[in-house]
Amino acid sequence: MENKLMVKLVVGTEAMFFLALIMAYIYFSLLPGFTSRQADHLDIRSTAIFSAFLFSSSFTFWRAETNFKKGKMTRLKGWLLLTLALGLVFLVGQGTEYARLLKENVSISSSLFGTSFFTLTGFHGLHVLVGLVVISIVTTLTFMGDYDRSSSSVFGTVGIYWHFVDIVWLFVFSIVYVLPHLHKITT
Amino acid sequence: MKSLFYQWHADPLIILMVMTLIYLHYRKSGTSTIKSRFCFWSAIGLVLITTCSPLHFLGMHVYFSAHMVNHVILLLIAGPLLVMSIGTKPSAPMFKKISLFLHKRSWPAWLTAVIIMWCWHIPFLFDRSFAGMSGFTLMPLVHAGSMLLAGILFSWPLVGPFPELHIHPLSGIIYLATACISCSLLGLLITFAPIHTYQYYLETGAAMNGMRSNPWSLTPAADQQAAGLVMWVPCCFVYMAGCLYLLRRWFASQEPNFGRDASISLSTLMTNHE
Amino acid sequence: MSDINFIPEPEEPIPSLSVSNNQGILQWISSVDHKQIGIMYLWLSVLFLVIAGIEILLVRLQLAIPNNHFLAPEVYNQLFTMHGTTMIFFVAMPAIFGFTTYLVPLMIGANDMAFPRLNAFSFWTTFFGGSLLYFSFLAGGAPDAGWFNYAPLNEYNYSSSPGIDYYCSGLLFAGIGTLTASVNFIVTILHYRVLPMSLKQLPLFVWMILINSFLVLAAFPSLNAALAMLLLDRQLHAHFFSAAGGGSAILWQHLFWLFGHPEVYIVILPIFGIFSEVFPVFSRKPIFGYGMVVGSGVAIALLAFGVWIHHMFATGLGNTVNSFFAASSLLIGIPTGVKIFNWLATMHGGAIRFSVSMLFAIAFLIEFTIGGLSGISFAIVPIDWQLTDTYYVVAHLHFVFIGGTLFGLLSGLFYWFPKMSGRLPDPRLSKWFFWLFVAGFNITFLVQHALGAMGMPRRVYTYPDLPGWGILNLISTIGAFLMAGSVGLLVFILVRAIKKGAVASPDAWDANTLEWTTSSPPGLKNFDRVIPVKSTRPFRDYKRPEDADWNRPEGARKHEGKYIPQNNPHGK
Amino acid sequence: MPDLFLLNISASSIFDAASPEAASIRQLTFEFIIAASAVLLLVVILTSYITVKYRSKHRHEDPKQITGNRALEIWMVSVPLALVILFLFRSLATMNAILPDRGNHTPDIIITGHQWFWEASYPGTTVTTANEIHLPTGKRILMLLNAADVIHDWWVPALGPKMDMIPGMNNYLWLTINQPGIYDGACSEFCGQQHAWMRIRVIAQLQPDYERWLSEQTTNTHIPQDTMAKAGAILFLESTCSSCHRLKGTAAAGITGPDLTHFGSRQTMLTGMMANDSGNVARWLSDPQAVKPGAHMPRFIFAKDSIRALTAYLEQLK
Repeated sequence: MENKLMVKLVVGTEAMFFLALIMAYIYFSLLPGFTSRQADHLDIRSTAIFSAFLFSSSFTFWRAETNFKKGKMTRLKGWLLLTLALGLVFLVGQGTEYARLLKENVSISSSLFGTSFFTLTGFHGLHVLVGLVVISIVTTLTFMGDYDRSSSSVFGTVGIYWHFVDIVWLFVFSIVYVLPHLHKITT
Repeated sequence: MKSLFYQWHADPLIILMVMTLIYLHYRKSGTSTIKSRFCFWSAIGLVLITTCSPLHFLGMHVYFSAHMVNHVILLLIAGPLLVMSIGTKPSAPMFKKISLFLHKRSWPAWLTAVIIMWCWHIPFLFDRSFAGMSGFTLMPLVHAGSMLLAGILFSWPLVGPFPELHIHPLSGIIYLATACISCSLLGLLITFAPIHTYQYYLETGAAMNGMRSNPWSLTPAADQQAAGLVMWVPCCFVYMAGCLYLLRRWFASQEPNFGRDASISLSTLMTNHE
Repeated sequence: MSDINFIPEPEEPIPSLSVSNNQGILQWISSVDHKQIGIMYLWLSVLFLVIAGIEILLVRLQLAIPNNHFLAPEVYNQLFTMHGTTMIFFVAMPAIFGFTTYLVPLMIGANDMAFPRLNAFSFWTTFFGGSLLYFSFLAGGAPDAGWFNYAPLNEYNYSSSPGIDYYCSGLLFAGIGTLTASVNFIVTILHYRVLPMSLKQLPLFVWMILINSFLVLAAFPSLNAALAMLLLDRQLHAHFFSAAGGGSAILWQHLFWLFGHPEVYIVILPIFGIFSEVFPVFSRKPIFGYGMVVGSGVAIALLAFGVWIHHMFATGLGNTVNSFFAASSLLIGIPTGVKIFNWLATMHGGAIRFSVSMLFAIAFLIEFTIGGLSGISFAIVPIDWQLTDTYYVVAHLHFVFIGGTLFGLLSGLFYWFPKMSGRLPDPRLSKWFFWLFVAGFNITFLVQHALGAMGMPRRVYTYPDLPGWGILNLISTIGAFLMAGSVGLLVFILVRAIKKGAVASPDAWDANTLEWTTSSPPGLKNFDRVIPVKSTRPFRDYKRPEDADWNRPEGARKHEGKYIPQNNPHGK
Repeated sequence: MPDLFLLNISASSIFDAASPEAASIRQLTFEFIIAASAVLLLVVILTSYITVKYRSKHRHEDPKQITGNRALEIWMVSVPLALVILFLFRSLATMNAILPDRGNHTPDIIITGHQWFWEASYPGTTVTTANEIHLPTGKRILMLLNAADVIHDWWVPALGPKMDMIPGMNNYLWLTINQPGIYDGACSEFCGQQHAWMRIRVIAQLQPDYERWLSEQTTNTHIPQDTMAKAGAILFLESTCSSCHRLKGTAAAGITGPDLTHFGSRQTMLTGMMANDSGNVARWLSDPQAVKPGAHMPRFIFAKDSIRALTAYLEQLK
């Protein structure tokens, strides 16, 4: 219980942090010239695909949690590995997106769009990375048999964080990609 | 140019909605007391004011800020009043079911209300919503109805008809405070958004100089700021008053002492505490 | 009646440590015991208090006479920036967290914090943050843009020395330490209370810490985001705050004050908690309006997020914006005023003992009222337009931070010192300290109200010889040295008391709460058994069973005095 | 006493209101002081009365244990609330009266804050000046305030409200000056190393005097007569002075530093730091960083007579 409450509080304060970043992003995005730049440089299709990987990693982690509760250790290991793989694919996807943008001379110092985009998605990516590190530690410990018998709360707590990272991406993706895209196709 | 006070307007679908509410109130809700009748008729009055009265006209054609006042009234005052008007022990099983569901999980109510509120204020959806408002369309009903629904859902876990199925007052404070944050953010955004973000009132504003009246001679910029601030500051006062009310209710209650197992935690926001 | 023996302890075992086993400094560094960490927080605070005090004495020397050339302007700017930043982040916060870390487990009958190692992490992160901030002096210049560090003055173009980079990273570290500590406090308070203690029976200090911790969790992320953005601006040439690159200078102010205003309450709410312990004990009466004190705490916490714009009334946001925030800012005066009257009513009809702790509490009532009232003048927009950013603000904020926060901390120090050290400070010297400090404080800051009204802006390294300015500044400087002298006396008193003070009894003040039921200082394991908790004053109930709070019906509150004894305990 | 020149100032405190704007704030301030003193007095009296009356005289039995009183609690909330509402309305009314919407008015003067000087230009004329700001009395003036680098703040206490000057933003202030005189003020937002020496001097003149001043200022740079000043003029244009400073009607057209077209007609120099005389000018030219550390004026290694020539030139730019 204590661990879960702790993680919930941490997630709450992290949420406030992302709110500040997202609000700054939205505020700048309302300034003239921002939206067109955004629409020009971002590719919603490829991002949607690697976002799907991140969202499904939430599902796989949830499966891992349920299997742990039922004591099915082999399945637990499988789902954990799958989660790790999906998260990694997302990070690689984001990496390629960054590389493409940098090649197009969009960087954190090139324009206000670059500044806001890289900061917001960068901080999210950092959180995904932290999540992956934690999950890989947990996975390693699982393979070493640390959780075979105990009624550990570790999967529940890590899960809260991992789902949170996903939800943040849901917001980031909607604001950075989907809304401008909708705006473009409706006007 | 007619005086503002003659700008009454009755949308048939809205009238139908109000009729339905009255029907539901008399057929389905619980024991009627003076308090519940008072709540109900105030709520109906507020719904009519926001959808048919000159205030509605002002919000539709002149002032962004008046439009926001309408939103706030529907969401934060009319909605909760309707919930409070149900009275204790309503006969219809629907009420019990809703209460039970929201007692177990109050976050869907929170989320629905917040999503509804935000969606109506996304700039291009906002501008588009006005297109469907004139003439006989579903839009006025969807607009007012969804706000009212959001208000009802949001306040249900706090002031619903079954006191034993309310969420814990301290969880309620977190429930309200987080909603307050979301509301503030929206208000903040509208207040500080560049003037061309919301096109509709700029266009009516341009037309306003010649044709329509601008009774308080607000500039479009001041009007937009006032709109955001209405969503931000008075709204937060409402939420805060709610928090203090819950706190008072908690201090007044004679709940049994409980130890650490049943302590209040954030998790009560997500799930009910045992 | 069965005694309650369940004492909550963290699940993780504490590495074996014994207080008696003296391993010197190593023992302190490796400690995860909440009492030792609390004391380290307090010493950290004293260390930085001395440093920031020396900084401000230099500043006051420079200002003692007009057109002074004692300090170069760049040195002066670094000194006042470091003074402000240090006092807020590395004196006030660690002192509050020191008391909290030390006392919360004791007051709720637990043996340690929920996460002892996280507790140590929080302390050392804060320590590291402070060290990083001060490392800037060696690295080419301390930050020099004021403690609120406005953009674009904080940008590389206008402050190219690395000071502000250290400001950002130092505060980020300290901020992370503060956040983790607050998480720890909340979990401890919600999950580690001794079994029958309900939230309605929490000591008010613990209540205020609970509210405060939520405030920290909501406010600090905004600062962290702003600092991260500023670092990106300075290091990677992002454009958040530079108008030239399309960014917004005013965004920094919003993000900073969205943190900064709640921060003001973050350093005052725990103080309200301390006073809500001190007043009842030294008046031998329960607190007046327990629910109201909690309620006004919650109200202040919520309102804190809705008033930050009043720091920006002069930035040209427009009358519409200013009107709404004038309303919310004026409103926040009410819960604060309520508390003052609550404490007055607590003393009324009591039997007041004038310990040094109580003296500070009584002085606080008046000084804090002055600070609160001058604060209200900033919620009145036109007056704010005249007085903001002048010495009047300097006077106001010191009346709040010293007359409020520091008086509270000193009151708490004299109240809990016997518990922490097992010794009593010399009462005569302590009273000398009290009077000298209060006198020095008032001499320093009362005149600054006048200076502000006479047109002296804040943060100027020198000033022309306008009529009255020289003499008032000189008075202020003399007062500052008086305060510094009295702080020296305080350190002497404390060190002497620790070395050879009279031994204190475990219950030195005939107090009400659980921390006084254990030995002074408490052993490594706080409690072997905890007395039954049935009201907000369990220890008093235990000492005076015939007049126990739980034995008094709720009705006693309404028709006071004529209470009918009943045998059913509270809430059963 | 190097600073005696500053003493010919009419007013510098918020209570010496010299404009209707400042007067209405002063009125509100007085009302606030009265209310605040009453509250403070109440707290002081209650505190002293209670502490004296209820001090324990070696009493061992506990006093009556009262935990609350509903009526008193209601009073505690409602009285402050009433006061607060009163002051809210007073403050909103005053605020809207002294800073109404500017509508379609064009500003009468544009003031730009620089590190560390004030640039003032008068729309509709070609006049640009620095630091000593001339304004007409008896006329409602709209000021446009902005900044070139960091945030500065316009504050002349006797003339009313202050207003931040923020890069990338235009702020406005209404001002009506009652009486001719010199009004002292200062930059009120910390703006870097020399924030202290960013003082304001508003020289309020009767309309005819003001007009005369304005027309004098529209003239081009005074062409020097004596040889020393002539040499100075040549030096000014040939060395890098001209890339930062402007002399109207000459090739010097820099805009980074203050406009020096009529420098000799100003009483003070370096934004109110010292009197404008040849000794100070010479000192400044020979080592700017020693006079005003951090100032953006670079140090030129001038020969002694070059400094004398430049000083002579600048001082005759009336």
